[in-house]
This record gives sequence, C-alpha cells and structure tokens, in this order.
Amino acid sequence: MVNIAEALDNIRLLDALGEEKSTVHALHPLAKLFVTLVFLIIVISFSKHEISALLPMVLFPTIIITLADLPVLPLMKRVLIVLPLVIGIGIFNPLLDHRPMVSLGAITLSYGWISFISIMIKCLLTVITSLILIATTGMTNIALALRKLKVPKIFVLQLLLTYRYITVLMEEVILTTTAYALRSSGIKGIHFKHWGSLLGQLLIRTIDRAQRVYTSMCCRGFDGNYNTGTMPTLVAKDYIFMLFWTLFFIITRSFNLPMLLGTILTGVYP
Amino acid sequence: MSHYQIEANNITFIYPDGHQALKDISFTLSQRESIGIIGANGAGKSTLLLLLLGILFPNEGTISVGGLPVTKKTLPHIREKIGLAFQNPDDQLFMTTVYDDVAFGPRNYKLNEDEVEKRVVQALEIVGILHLKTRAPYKLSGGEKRAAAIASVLSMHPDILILDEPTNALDPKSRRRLINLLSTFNHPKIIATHDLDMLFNLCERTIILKDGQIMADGLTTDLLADETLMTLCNLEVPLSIQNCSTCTYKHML
Amino acid sequence: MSHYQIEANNITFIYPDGHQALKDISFTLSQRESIGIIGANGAGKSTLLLLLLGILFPNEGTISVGGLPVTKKTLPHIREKIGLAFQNPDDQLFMTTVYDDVAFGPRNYKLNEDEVEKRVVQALEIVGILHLKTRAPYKLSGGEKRAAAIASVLSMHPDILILDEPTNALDPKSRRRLINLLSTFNHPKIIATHDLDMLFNLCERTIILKDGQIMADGLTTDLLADETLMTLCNLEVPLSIQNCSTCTYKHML
Amino acid sequence: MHMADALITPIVGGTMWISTAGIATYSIKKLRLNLDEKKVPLMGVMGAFVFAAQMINFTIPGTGSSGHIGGGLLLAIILGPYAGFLTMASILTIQALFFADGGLLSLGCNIINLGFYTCFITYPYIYKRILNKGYTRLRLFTAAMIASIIGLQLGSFSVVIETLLSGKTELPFSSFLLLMQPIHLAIGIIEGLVVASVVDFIWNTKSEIIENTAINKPIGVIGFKKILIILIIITALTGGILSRFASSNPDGLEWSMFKVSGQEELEANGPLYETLSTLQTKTAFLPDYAFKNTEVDKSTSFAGLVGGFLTLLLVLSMGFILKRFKKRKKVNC
Ligand SMILES: Nc1ncnc2c1ncn2[C@@H]1O[C@H](COP(=O)(O)OP(=O)(O)OP(=O)(O)O)[C@@H](O)[C@H]1O
Ligand SMILES: Nc1ncnc2c1ncn2[C@@H]1O[C@H](COP(=O)(O)OP(=O)(O)OP(=O)(O)O)[C@@H](O)[C@H]1O
Ligand SMILES: [Mg+2]
Ligand SMILES: [Mg+2]
Repeated sequence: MVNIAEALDNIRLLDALGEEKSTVHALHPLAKLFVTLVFLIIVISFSKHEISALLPMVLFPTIIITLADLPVLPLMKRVLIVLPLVIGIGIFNPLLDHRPMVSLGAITLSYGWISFISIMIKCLLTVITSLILIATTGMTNIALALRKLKVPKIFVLQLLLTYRYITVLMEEVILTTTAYALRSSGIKGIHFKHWGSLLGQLLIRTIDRAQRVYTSMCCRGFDGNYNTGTMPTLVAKDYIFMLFWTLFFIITRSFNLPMLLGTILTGVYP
Repeated sequence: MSHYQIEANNITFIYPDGHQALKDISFTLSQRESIGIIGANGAGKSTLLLLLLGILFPNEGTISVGGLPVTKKTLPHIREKIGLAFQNPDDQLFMTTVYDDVAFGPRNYKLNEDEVEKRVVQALEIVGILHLKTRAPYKLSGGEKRAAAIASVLSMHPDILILDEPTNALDPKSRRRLINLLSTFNHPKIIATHDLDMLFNLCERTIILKDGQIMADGLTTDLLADETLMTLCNLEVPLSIQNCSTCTYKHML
Repeated sequence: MSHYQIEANNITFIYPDGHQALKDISFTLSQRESIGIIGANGAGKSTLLLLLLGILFPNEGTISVGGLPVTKKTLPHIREKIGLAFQNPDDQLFMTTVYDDVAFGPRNYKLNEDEVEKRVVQALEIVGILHLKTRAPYKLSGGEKRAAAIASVLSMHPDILILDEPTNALDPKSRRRLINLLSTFNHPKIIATHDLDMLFNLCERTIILKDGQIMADGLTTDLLADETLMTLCNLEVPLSIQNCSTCTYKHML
Repeated sequence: MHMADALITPIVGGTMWISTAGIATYSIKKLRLNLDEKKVPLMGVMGAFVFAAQMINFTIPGTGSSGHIGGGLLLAIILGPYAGFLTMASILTIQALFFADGGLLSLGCNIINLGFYTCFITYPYIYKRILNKGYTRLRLFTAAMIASIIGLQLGSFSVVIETLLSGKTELPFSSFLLLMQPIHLAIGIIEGLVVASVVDFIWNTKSEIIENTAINKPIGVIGFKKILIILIIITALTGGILSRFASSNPDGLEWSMFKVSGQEELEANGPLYETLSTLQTKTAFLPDYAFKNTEVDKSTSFAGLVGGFLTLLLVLSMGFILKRFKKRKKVNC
C-alpha cells in the first residue's frame, strides 16, 4: 500500500473524475462494466509470448481517455505504483528462460524477455482500464450496476458504506498518525508498545461511529432494504458501445493485426 | 389521546456500563412549542434526545410521541414523525452524493421517484445548497455538511424537529443563516445546544439539565438571565443579555 | 537570525487535487505576540496551521520558525518548538490513559521519569484535570478531552502554542476556564477560531482569511468592529462589541 | 501480495471468481438467518477501518523496517467469519477499482487468498480453539500470532498455485515457494502482533465489542465442511468444464490459453492471409525489404516489430486527432 495521504488524493481524484460529464460518462454503467470485463479477459487470454497482437488493444483505453477527457499522468502514476509487484514476479522469466525467440540484427530476445515484456504490457493495459472504469462511472453507478446484476443488497450497501467511510477514516488516521509523529521526535512508524492503543482507540471510535450511522439510518426509515432510486435502462448507444468493442476485441484476439500490417508492409510470406 | 406532541413521564436511563445518565425526567412539548435543552458537557442532553426517538429505551418511565407510546412496535411511526439531526453531520451523511443522502429517507418510505425528487429539491432549497446536490458529502465544508444533514431530515417532512448542537463549527454567517432558517419553521422543535445566544432567538422555553436531572424548566428569558442558576449548571448568562458595561441596563432582544 | 518567532513569506498552497487553499500569504509573529486567525468555513485556516508545522509544505514561498527554515531536515527541531492542538481532540489522544498521553511527548525526548512526572502533573494542573489522570481518554466528555489534548501539548514545553478551534463543543463554563487559562500563558500563540468573543479576550492581533488570501491583518479591536469587512468575510461583529441596544454606545471590553 | 490481472489466465481468474461468489452467497445466507441489522453499517465502517489501518506502518522492533496489517483475521474476530469475509471482499473490490491493487479479474483470487483462509480456516480452527479455553494475554498473543502466520502462509501458497496454474511465470514451483513463504512468515508475525495488541486493548477497555463474536458467545457452529465442499465442487466443476471445453474445442476457445505464439495464428488464418498478401504486393511500401532468404523467425519478428510500431502510432494518433477534433468542436460551439 502506498502512502495514506496519496491514497486519499487518489480516491478523491477518481471520485471527482467520476462525476464529470462526457459521452463516456453518459453510457450505462452496466455497458461499461461489461466492456471492461471483456477487455480484461481478452487481454489476459493472450499467450504469454505475445506482444505484437496485443497492441491494438491499446486503442480502447486511448479512445476512452480521450473521449472522457481523463488526465493521463495521474493514471500512469498509479500504474507505476502497481508495476513493481508484477515486475517482482515477471523478472524471473528472462532470468530463467534463455531460449532465443526472436532476433533482430544483432539483438536476440529470449522467450523469457518476450514473456516479461508481454506481462508488462498486460499489466499496463489491465491497470489503466480498471482505473478508467471507475473514473468514468463513479462508485454509486458501479453499485447500481451490481444491483442490476442481482448482487445481493446487503453486499452492495456494505460496499457503499465502506467506500463512504474510507475517506472519513483515512482523514482521521492521517491526523492521528501526525499527532503521534509531532510528539515522537522523528521516530518513523508506530512503535511496538503503542500499536494496541493507537489502533485500538481508532477502532473503538470507528465502532461508536458505526453505531451512530446505523441509528441515523434507522431514523430515516431504513429497514434493511437499500433503495438507490431508479436505474436508467440500457439504450441503443449502450448496445452499440458494447457490440462495437466486443467485436473489436474478438477480431484483435483472432487475428494478429500488427503482424498482418507488418507483413503487408515488409512483404514477407510465411 | 393527549394533545401534546411529546410527553415524557419520570424517565430514568442507565447506560449498560452502569453510568446513570438521566434521573426522573418529566416534561411535555405541546403542538406549537420550541424547547431548548442546555447543560454542561455530559449533562445528558444527547441521551435525552436519543430516548425520544427510541434509539435508547428508558429503564423507568414512559415516553409518548403524538399520543403513541414509544415502544419497539411503534418505532416506525414515531420515526416518521420526528426528524433528528445528529451532533456530528458525518454520522448522518453516508451516501455518495448529497442528493442521494437527502433522498434516503423519502425512498425508504417508498415514495415514487418523482415525489422523492420534489422533496429533495425543496429541502435543499430551504437550506440553500441546491447547487451542491451532485457533490460528495465528505467534500463539503463544515457548514455545508451541517446544512445537508438538516436537509436530509427536512425531506422526510417530520412533524417534530430535533437538533443536537446545530450551530457547532459553523462560521458566524452560516450560523446566522441557520438560525434564521430555523425560526421560519412552523414545526415544534427541540434543540440541545451550548449556543445560548441562538437559544435566545429560537426557543421560548428552556430546560436546564444538570447531572441527568432537570434543574429548571421555564421561559428562556427568565432562566438564561438567572446568573446563580446558570453558574450552578456550568453555564453563563449569554452575551446578548449580559449587562451592558456602559449603561448597566439589562437589555433583552 | 531573525528575531521573529514565525515568518511566512508569500506562501501558496495547492492541495494535490488542484484545490488552491492558500494564495500568497505573508505574515510574521514576534516574540511575545498572539495572533487570531479567522475566516469562513473552508477559508484555509487549518491548512495554514498545518503548513507552519511542516505537516504540509507550501508550493511556493518559505516559512521559518525561530529563524530556522521549515524543511524536512529541520522538522524535528521545529516540532520541538511548536505545540499544536488539533481541531478534534480525538485525533490527538491515542494512549490508554490521560497520564500516558500527556507523558508521551516528554518521554520521547528521553527525559528521565521524574522529570516526565513533574511535567505531566504540572500540565494537568494547569488545565485542571489532574483528577482524571488515570482515566481512558475516549471515556472523557468533550470538554475534558479538549483539556487533555491541550495538556498533552503543554507538557512538551513548546515555545509557541498553536490551537485550532479550541473552544468548539465546550460548555460555557469550560470555555471560560480555557480562555482564562490561555490568557495566563506567556508563550506566543496562534489561534484559529470562529469564536470571535474569545479572540477579543486573547489576541491583540488578528488575521482574516478569505478564500485562501489574507483580507486583513491588524489590531483585533479594529478589525472585529469593522462591520463591512466582517460581513464581506462571512463573519459577524462579535456580540461583546455590538452596539448596546439600549444606550447604542459601542462598548469595548 | 495482491494478485495482478497480468499474472493470471481467464480460467484461473474465473474459477476463483465463481468460488468467491459461492462462498459470499453462502455467507450472506448465513448472516441473514440472524440478521443483526446493526451489523451492516458496522461491516461498512469496519471495512473502512481496515482499509485505513492497512496504511499505517508499524515499525518492527529491532529491525528498523515496517509493515502493515492485512486485516482478515481482525475482521473475523470483530465481525465473525461470515461478515468478516464479506467485508474483506468489499475492501478488495474498492482496492481493485480505485488502486488497481489486484485487478478486477484477479479479484476472486485475492478475496480467497486474503479473506477465505483467515475467516474460515485460521479464525475458527486456530484462533477460537486456542481462546476457547479462556482468555489470557498469552493465549491471545499465541492465538493471533499462529492464526495470522498460518493464514498468510495459506494465502501466499495459494498465490503460488494460482500463478503457476496460469503459467505466466517461468519460476519453478519450489523456487517460487521459497520466495513467497519466508517473506510472508515475517509479515504474518507482524500482523499477529498488531492484531493481538489491538484485541488486547479492546478486551481491556470495551470488551462488549468482541464479546459476541470472539469468545463468550460463539456465533454458532461454522459450517466449514459445507463451505469446503462447496468450494471444492465449484472449483472442480468450473475448472473442469472450462478446460474441457477449451481442449475439445480449441478453435472456438482458442483465445483461452493454449496458443503458444502469434505465428500459429497467422498460419491458421490461411485464406484471409492469401487475400491480404495479394493486397500487400500492391500496397507495400517496403517490398524489397523482406528477409526472404533468412529464417522465417527473423523476418516475422521484423514484420511484427514494424507492424506493432505502426499499430501503436496509429492508435495514438487516433487519440490525438480525436482530441484535436473535440477541442475544435468545443471552440465552435
Ligand atoms: N455509551 C455510553 N456508555 C456509558 N456512558 C455514556 C455513554 N454515552 C454517554 N455516556 C455518559 O452519559 C452522560 C451523558 O452523556 P450525553 O452524551 O447525553 O451528554 P451531553 O449532555 O450530550 O454532553 P455534550 O455537551 O458533551 O454533548 C455523560 O456523563 C457520558 O459520559
Ligand atoms: N485534503 C484536501 N484536499 C483537497 N482540498 C482540501 C483538503 N483539505 C481541505 N481542503 C480544502 O481547502 C480549503 C481550506 O480548508 P481548511 O481546512 O484549511 O479550512 P478552514 O478554514 O480550516 O475551515 P473550517 O472553518 O471549516 O475549519 C477548503 O476549501 C477545503 O475544501
Ligand atoms: Mg451531546
Ligand atoms: Mg479548520
């Protein structure tokens, strides 16, 4: 996990983006969820030694980022934070698999390097696309989509409440740890002796707050059922959006388009 | 049926850990009355408000609201009648947008979405934050949060309004706007607060609590000017009626 | 070396989400001065205080404390000089007993246990809650929590005291005691607050913030009586200097 | 130790997703039996608590390094296993959405790895067993420590299995295991200590919070066998069906996992390829540049490189043009 203040900023940024207006934002959340899932499945279904065939998939995030006016840099920053985890495991491929796969003039790339690069590209694509989903849809709408998918009410309500209280609690955590730091003369982190009381106090406050939230819900007629209002219905443009991209993904998956393009241009026959 | 909106008879409340928070409290609130509840930190104000809504139940004594006794069975009816704004708006705003939050109550009462929208817009207009309806509650400033919390209570069209320290953390202008707003409501109100100057503007009648007991119950103008009583209860004569240092004339607003 | 305790030069602060909270703020705090910081909700008061302690860093401009520039490197020194009490005492109290909480700072500065005890007892006596020393902080009432939070800052013997809305949620008597207590401190102070009457008693000088900028910086008695200025900044002329309705004489305390 | 989308295949991801859904449904059913309504907001706020607490770094005595809690065990202790599992699921969902910390497809894997073992195995069978004998500080620390360590070991073992089954890494099973398990031993110890400190604190102060779930009032018998059976059946069924389908019908599901390189695909699409190659003689701007005499391998890689590069260029310029177009439109209106 990253630095807590950064994490809070990240949530707030995505949250703010989710409330903007654009052609992409206007699409039905279910349509976006569907296309995102198809995209992810297709991307990770490419073989581990595939690079070129993957590249047309870049079109989807590119178009959506442009249409929705999303800022590229903050999204990329997120990728950079997640990347080390994937590198940690992926880096063993070039170390362990030296069989040569392709050679371009003096450079020979091993199967290991190719699969490593492939994993990196997949990581980039999957991370960016997941972020794009939330940045163009927003948490409430995702919850609506989940309800439409018959995900139980309890879970969706719980998800929304968790989401809602993350920001409130993170702010409290920031202040409490700052207060700790202010009086602890440069010690980094929380000392062993204080783990229990620091987290424990926070926990008790959290639970008290949960109780108050619950009462306030009950006072407004909450009976265990969660009513989020009406759900917009899927319209023509949503179906077109889903159809177009699904088709595009399937075509990309079925034909190695860049290879075709390259072969045409360089005139190689297999 | 009683003609009182709220009737509390000899209620006593002891927290599960044995702390006695209220002792033998009795009072009534009639149709068009507004009551202020004051007292030191820990005097039992918030506890009393929670009892009125059946969030807690008294160990002894009875409470009735609009003629109905407050019991587990009657709770849904009673909560439809009373709107309670908590001391901390963070406890009250839990949805992702202000609109959804204000719509939460009406939707739970199964109103259709048109009617819900009408009520939400109306409530937000009253507190003057209609322009914030798509914002996330946690991004609002303290005053805006307070307004949203109050709107979320108003949208339920309660018969009685109960507010716990409504002016806390507001800047002076927002506080003034809230006071003006509250003074235009025609509902009976119960307000627990440390802001005695506000009380002076809003409630004709005041109940003073001390260590869980009623120390005084009477006209606000009388009680708040009684220096001995106020000092005894860890309170102060509000500035707006303190003696003018120049003319030493006790001036009432 | 500057003879100012705090010097802020043209500081600008933008939150990571792009929200500009402070614009071009400059001021100085001299050895024996106390400054009040006022402004509407969201004006930037808390942000400014956080910058002074290096909890946030300005995007532009510089801050120095006791002649040292506020940078990552000098932070330990600076934080030893300044004591900050947060707006919410809950954020400040994290140990199991009040005693341990107040002793936390001194212990970290590796004082021996005798010296620690001396400081803790002294700090608790100043705020009047020595009898609470073995209690758990979260079981205290709001006012007692506030007092404990301030004691935990005092026990560190700071050269400068910074308080964020110290009278919030206190009952009138506790508020008065806090004010008296603060007025006896000989440290320079910075107090951010909506409680203008308190300011009037405690700080000779006031800075008014509006939308992240300094609107006025001058004598408290002048600024707080300037009705146009106050209204412009979402504030109000405090009751203690509002015209007496009887004699219409502007009386200063 | 969140799994990333890039490291798994759809079959592994899908199987774990369905298992997760099965256990979640079961948990919700169980919860509803005695739906303590207060539990819903408590779950929400506790989820937020764990989410925020994961970001506090605790210094490890004597080492100077630090770590943070995972939270599954703590949730199970405070909320009971069913609500704990569901809460963990929503925490991970939010992390996947907002931080891409563990992707959407690997969400199932992550919920199982971090939620299942702690809530349904180590909590009831280690933590509660040890504490059932009565509460002492020593027992608490022992219980929390062992439960955390084993929970994390199971979780990280599961990460190893999922990754290897997906076949994206060349790491042999044993090395991967050696890499993962010791790290998580250290993390488990910290987690155990933190959880025990917190529970100890709560126990000494406001014990009624954990009374209901932890020791005094056990929340009924955990239908562990049922859960395990459900898990095994679901896994076997989905895994079996999906891979059977994939192997018996390689054309229809060739996108699933069994292709090795892009080359085969080119060959597999012969007819289209011929048409295109005629087209190519007319349009190619680099006809002589082909490596006709060298190995096919080399030339296709070159073609792949050129094609890949052009594709990227094309895609990015499409984005760029679109942006320009949008801007102009904005100016116009
Ligand atoms: N959950 C609880 N368990 C035990 N005691 C409690 C609990 N909540 C409140 N109390 C105690 O009950 C008394 C009354 O509390 P209450 O919150 O009603 O005070 P209040 O008048 O609203 O104070 P404030 O002005 O600080 O809001 C206090 O002494 C408090 O310590
Ligand atoms: N973490 C944050 N990210 C983005 N904006 C923030 C953040 N914290 C505060 N702000 C914004 O910065 C501005 C100044 O906030 P600040 O907390 O300094 O106000 P304040 O003057 O202390 O207000 P109050 O009287 O309500 O305490 C506000 O508009 C607020 O919305
Ligand atoms: Mg109260
Ligand atoms: Mg502030």
